[in-house]
Amino acid sequence: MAKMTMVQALNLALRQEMENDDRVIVLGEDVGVDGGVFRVTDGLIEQFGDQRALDTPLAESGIVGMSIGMAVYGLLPVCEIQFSGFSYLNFHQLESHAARLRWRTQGQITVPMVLRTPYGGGVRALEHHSESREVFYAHIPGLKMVIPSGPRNARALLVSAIRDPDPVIFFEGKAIYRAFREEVPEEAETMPIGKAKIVREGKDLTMISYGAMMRPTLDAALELKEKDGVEAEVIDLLTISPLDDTVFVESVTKTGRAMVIHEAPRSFGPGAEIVSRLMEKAFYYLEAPIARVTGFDVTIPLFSRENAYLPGVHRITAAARKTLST
Amino acid sequence: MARAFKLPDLGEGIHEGEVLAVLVSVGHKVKEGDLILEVETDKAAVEIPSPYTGSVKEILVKPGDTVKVGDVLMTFSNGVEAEPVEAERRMEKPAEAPDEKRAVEKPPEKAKQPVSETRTPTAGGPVPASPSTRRLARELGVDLRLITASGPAGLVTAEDVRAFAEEGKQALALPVAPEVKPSEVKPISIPVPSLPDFTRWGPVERIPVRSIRKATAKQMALAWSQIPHVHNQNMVDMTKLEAFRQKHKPEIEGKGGKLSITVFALKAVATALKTYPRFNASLNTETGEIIIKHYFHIGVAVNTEDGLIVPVIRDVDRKSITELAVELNDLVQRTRMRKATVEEMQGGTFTITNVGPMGGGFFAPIINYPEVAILGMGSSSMQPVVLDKGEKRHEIVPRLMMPIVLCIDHRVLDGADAIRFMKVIIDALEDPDELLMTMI
Amino acid sequence: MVMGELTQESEVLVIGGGPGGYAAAFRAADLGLEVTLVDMQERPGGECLFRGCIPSKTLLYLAELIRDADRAQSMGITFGHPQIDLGTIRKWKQHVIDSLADGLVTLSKKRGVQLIQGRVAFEGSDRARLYDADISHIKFRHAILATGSHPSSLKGVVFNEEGRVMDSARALELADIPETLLIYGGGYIALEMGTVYAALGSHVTLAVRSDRLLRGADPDLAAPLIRRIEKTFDTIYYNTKIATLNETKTGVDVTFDGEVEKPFQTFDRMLIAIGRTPNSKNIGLETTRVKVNERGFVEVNEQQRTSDERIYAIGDVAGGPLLAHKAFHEGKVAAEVIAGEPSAFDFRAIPSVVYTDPQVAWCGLTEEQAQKQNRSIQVERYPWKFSGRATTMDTLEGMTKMIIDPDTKRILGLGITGRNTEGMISEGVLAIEMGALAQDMALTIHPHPTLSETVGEVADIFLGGATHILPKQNKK
Amino acid sequence: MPRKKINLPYNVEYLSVLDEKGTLDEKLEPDIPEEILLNLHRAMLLGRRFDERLLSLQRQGRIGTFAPVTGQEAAQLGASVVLRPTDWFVPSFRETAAELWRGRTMESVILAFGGFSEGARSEKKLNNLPVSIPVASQILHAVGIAWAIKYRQTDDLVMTFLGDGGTSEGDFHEGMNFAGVYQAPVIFVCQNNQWAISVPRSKQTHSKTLAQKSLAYDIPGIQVDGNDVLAVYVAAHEAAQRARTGNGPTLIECVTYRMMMHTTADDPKRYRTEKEVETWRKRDPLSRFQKYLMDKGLLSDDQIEALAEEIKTEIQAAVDHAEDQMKGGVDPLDMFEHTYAELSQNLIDQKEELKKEIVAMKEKNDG
Repeated sequence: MAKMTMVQALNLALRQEMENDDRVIVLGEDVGVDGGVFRVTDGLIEQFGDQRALDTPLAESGIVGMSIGMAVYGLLPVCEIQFSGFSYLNFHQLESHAARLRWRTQGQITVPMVLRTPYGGGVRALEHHSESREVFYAHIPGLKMVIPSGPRNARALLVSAIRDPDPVIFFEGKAIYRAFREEVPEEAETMPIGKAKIVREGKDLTMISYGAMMRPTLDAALELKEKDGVEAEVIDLLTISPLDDTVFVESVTKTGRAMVIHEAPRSFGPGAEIVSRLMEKAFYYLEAPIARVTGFDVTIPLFSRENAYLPGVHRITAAARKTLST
Repeated sequence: MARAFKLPDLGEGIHEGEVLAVLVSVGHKVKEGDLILEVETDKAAVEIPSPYTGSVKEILVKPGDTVKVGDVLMTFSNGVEAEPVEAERRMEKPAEAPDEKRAVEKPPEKAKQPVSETRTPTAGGPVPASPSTRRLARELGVDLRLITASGPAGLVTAEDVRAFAEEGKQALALPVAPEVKPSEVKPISIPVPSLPDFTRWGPVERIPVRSIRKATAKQMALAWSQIPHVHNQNMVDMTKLEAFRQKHKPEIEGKGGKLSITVFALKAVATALKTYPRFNASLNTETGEIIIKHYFHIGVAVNTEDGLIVPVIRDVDRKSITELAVELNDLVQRTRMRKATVEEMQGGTFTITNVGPMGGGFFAPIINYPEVAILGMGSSSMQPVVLDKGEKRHEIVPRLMMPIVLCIDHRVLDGADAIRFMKVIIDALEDPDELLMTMI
Repeated sequence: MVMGELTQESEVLVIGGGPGGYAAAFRAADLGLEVTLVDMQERPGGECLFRGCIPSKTLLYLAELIRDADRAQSMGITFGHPQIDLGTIRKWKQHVIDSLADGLVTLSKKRGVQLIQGRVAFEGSDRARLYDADISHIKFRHAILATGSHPSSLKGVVFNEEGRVMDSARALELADIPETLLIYGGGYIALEMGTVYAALGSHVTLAVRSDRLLRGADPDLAAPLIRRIEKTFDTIYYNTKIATLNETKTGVDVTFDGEVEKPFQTFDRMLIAIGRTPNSKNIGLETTRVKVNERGFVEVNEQQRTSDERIYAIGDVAGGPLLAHKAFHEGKVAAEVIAGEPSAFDFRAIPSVVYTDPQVAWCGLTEEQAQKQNRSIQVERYPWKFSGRATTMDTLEGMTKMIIDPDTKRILGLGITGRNTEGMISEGVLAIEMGALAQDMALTIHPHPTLSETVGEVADIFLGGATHILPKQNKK
Repeated sequence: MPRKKINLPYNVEYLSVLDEKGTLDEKLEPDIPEEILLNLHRAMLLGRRFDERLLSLQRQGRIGTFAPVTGQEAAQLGASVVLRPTDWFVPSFRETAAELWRGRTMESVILAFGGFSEGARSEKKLNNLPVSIPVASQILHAVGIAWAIKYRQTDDLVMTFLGDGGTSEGDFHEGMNFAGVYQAPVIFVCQNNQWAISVPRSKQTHSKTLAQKSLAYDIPGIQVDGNDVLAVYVAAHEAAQRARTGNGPTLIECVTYRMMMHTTADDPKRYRTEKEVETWRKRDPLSRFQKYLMDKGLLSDDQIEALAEEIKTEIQAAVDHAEDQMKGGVDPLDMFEHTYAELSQNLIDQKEELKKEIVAMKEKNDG
């Protein structure tokens, strides 16, 4: 097994799926000759030609609308929206059609497409390049919303997304694109969409997070273990919608304490849904209020202030200690 | 060169000790083996012999000091050889002893001068040895310059290096294997609130918690937090056994023993342990295994002025009442005088604590981690007992009754086991003949 | 990257992909560490592979062929006058470089070493900035500095692509075969390049500041080489400096300051080979705790640690003999220390080889060094005129020299001049590392007839009984 | 630094074959097989009658809101006729007549407008997309399908429809642009019916024609009399040839008129004059086509009479059939179907929740 960054792992997933199935088409702005602005589609045009790694005009709605058409015809388009901050220009295509054609036609016409897009802060970017707006998509019936947290699960989930019969929105954390490397097996590997995962076992507290926030969350768990002897159980959601509540509900019935960490704004964020599920399904096991460590309900500041906005180890451990002492 | 003598690792779980007495003074000539220090550790007072022959250069401790394993206690001079670098490496913290400073500047640590100079042999040159031998020396932390070479024209061989490293180890009585720490599984730790200032309500005195007290505190807190305890009380009719005991007391005393109830209890427990081996076990939470021990070493809680100490009697099952009576008596005496050795404190598989002599009644002892059960005995007293005479005839008679408590680790054992186990003990104690049977 | 600054984390960051750098990277990877190797070139190899050892040895081999073809005449075989096709020579040289460089890329991939092309500058003891790369920062647990060195120049002289004043790298590109070439410097690079150009037909003039060539090697070892050079080169000026230097379209005007009858001369091209300067500037070392000495070399200890606990330095930038094989070993040491192994750069003999004709090779203690340290030694020499093999090859100018400790009889140094000494010297290196006695060498059977016999026989001389030379007492 | 005109070799054609009275310009008469001509006529008549019937059903409250097509039969059918079954048909929401031509059943139309999602089910094998209500958003799907067709190297094509209002949407322009860049085999049929609800064509864009919008993307554009089925046919036929031979997309502007309201929920009197409607009624595509066919001796009044009867019963059958289904009622739990290929646990739970609710209600009503 070779160690890879998330960028390389995603590239491997695309490459292998394209090799296995000529219905897989990668399209978007700069995905061809340039190999994608983050190099995720690097080398695909050389290997598969400009019809499989398709450079499109600069029009998000066009890219997604066209992908819908391709999928309707029977291809498996994987389109890239250069930054999730620009995906609002294609929002109606997702909401009005990608998410609905299966329903509208009573299952006759389906849209097996993937929309890949980088999200999240922490890379000192300009405005519109640091948002974390997964709830927009998670809120739409008919779409699936997936956010990997590292090279290995990113590769496996992207393969699953490409093979999924429904449209999948696939968020890639810019901050972890190249931050660290993991062993990624050469042979194709998949991961079920809609299944959360316990990445660290513990008995004292349940920490629920996903995507780029998994790193500070795990670091915090480590610090809690070292400094306070607290055994936190850490859960990686991996899929935001459909949300798998079985894992964190079961965990909380064991620990009695829970916290949610995400960089999206707090109000109406994923945390709100997670907390509600816990209220519905684990209320009587709770020993303390559920903490939410999230972005604030403001536009994410430009990068001189973004570190204060993004949940960090300190904010997470502080909230954890508060929860533990109630 | 001076040689530092550090507090050696005295075995299982001992990290520090309190210096009771310094038996030598500076300039004092000592031979290897001469006693030089008396140190009280968590488990016992130990007399420490000198590892060297030479004269005492400095004494860095005084009675009352708390010293940690690895701390330098005194240094000896005899100018022959210095201890291997290995020893320096093992320092918990660089102590202030002068030779430690030198150690920090040993070659491997020293910054290189412009290579052209350092790498050409200087007069006398480097110690001749093959690259692999030099690597081995680094692995074992041996300074080649200290080795007497066996090879041609002073060539140091791999064998020379190994031999030297061995001596070094022995000289320092350093453990080859790392010590086994009790697994530190913490419970949900809610930060311990700091204490209020008690002087606000009146005068107070502060006594440092040390050695035995500290050890007991740690051991008990660990046991109590880790082991879900279940207590089973019962009464034993000691009337027959007490008669038996009084009858044989003198002859045992003749043999230098003391025929206490505990002696019989030892025997009874050994029998029960053989019948129900699960009581003679430990739980390994990491591997999720129950470790059953095929030896029966039973600890007996002894109350000393310094606190509670639990010396262990080995192979109780293979010893006669008389032997036990003698051994227990001797062990208790020595323990009270703090003369019992560390080894005699270790390896117990079950513990008996008898508060009877002090007039204790029912009580709930804490299991001696990592054991899984403990037997507590109270003081016997005459009590009215209803005897069943058959044909619905009952009779109230005075009998000598003793309260006993068996505490078990519910992770390993259940109440049912406890009751069966107690049954064996009760039967044995109530019927001396039965007990004697087990001795043959 | 069009937007934002991506940071990558790495257990071991190796800066510089030369022999030291890639040796360190590979060893670290083999020890299970996660390694990122950054170099300004697309492929590993560094100066040695692209602009040093490898290309120069490729050309020196051709020079050797030319000379052998010429020598053959006196032995009865006559080849025509060599036809030199610079284009093909350059292609061949490039082919050699490519095949080796591609090999290194494959080795990196297979080992999971991540190769990044870019320029690195430290921003502290745990992070570095990358320029001209896809990621902008690397956060590292350990860094191995292997940035190497570059050819030194004269005040005010800048080497540029088309210039007629060249450094060794430029000279190896063989832009043309200058009618006249001035080489300034007396080290092995100067001598090797001179040998190449002379063989290709240039008229080579050599100017050197000191009164001798090849300092570092004992004079008696250098002598045969110098005798040869005096034939193949036009002139050699000792104790001579360059006073003025003026590059024109047609040539280089030089005024010499020293033992020169014509102080003002013009040459088609000039090669400056007066040493190398460590690459320790403009890499942000000031943001770390790394100490650099007055000569620009990074200070390290036996474990290649700098004064910054996270940062190690190896190869040229860490000082010592600027040799690839020394860098190899330092690289491995650094990697092993990082992996927690008790390694140290602990060597008794680092071999030096000058690939001229004749070749000069030496290791361990030299006679001169012993004198400086006024250390008592015994020196034995074996002139090759007594060697059967040397005679068959008509290379009688050669000589094998052994430095021995008179008390312990231990071999302290070995020096050889002649043909194929590059292969022979290793026996001396092993002997010294093993702490072998002269007797060990003498009692070791050497194949006959070979040049390596001379190493055994020089030890015999020391013991008083070489087969092909009369014992001392019988002399005079 | 010159400043000069760039001469783009470009112009917008206008085509009309039959005049308002239905008199033919022989030079331009296309050669269409009789059979097709008659089928086309039947489809136009069916479209007209079905529209009328839907309106009456709506007015009686038997179905919900719908968008009438009357007046635009020539525009949408004249174009659709050139399609093969393997071609793709991507409608907007005012192509009912063309949808029927493409194989959609009248029942399904009635069901859809009757509020039954079953009505929107469009059989995959028909290669039709369902109506797309967000204006112009379907155009991009057509381009995507067309790209895929090209990728698969068949000579099929895609025909998509929009209105004059649609040309103001971004998706229209992105679609035209993508199609131009990829030379995708797609035909954009713009039914310029003069009104986007209450906004007249003149306020929709400053351009003289809608066809000229194609100039920006350098694809052929043509304006035709959208009430002249032959003109529409000719333009569509040429466009189809172009697409099938790898020569890319075409924009066809069919100048026509929305004779009825925007939807049955709308009252045109608020924004347009009866007079304007009258002038367009004179240009009715159906009667013009019928005159042409009669002149050619392919059709007689009696035949039209008979055909009308036939169609009437056909429609009645569909209405009865659809209404039976609707009376049958629905199972609300079906709403959970077809959101995803498989129900997530969350949806299973919610479905269960609704089921309990329904049962409870029943018991309440029964008890």
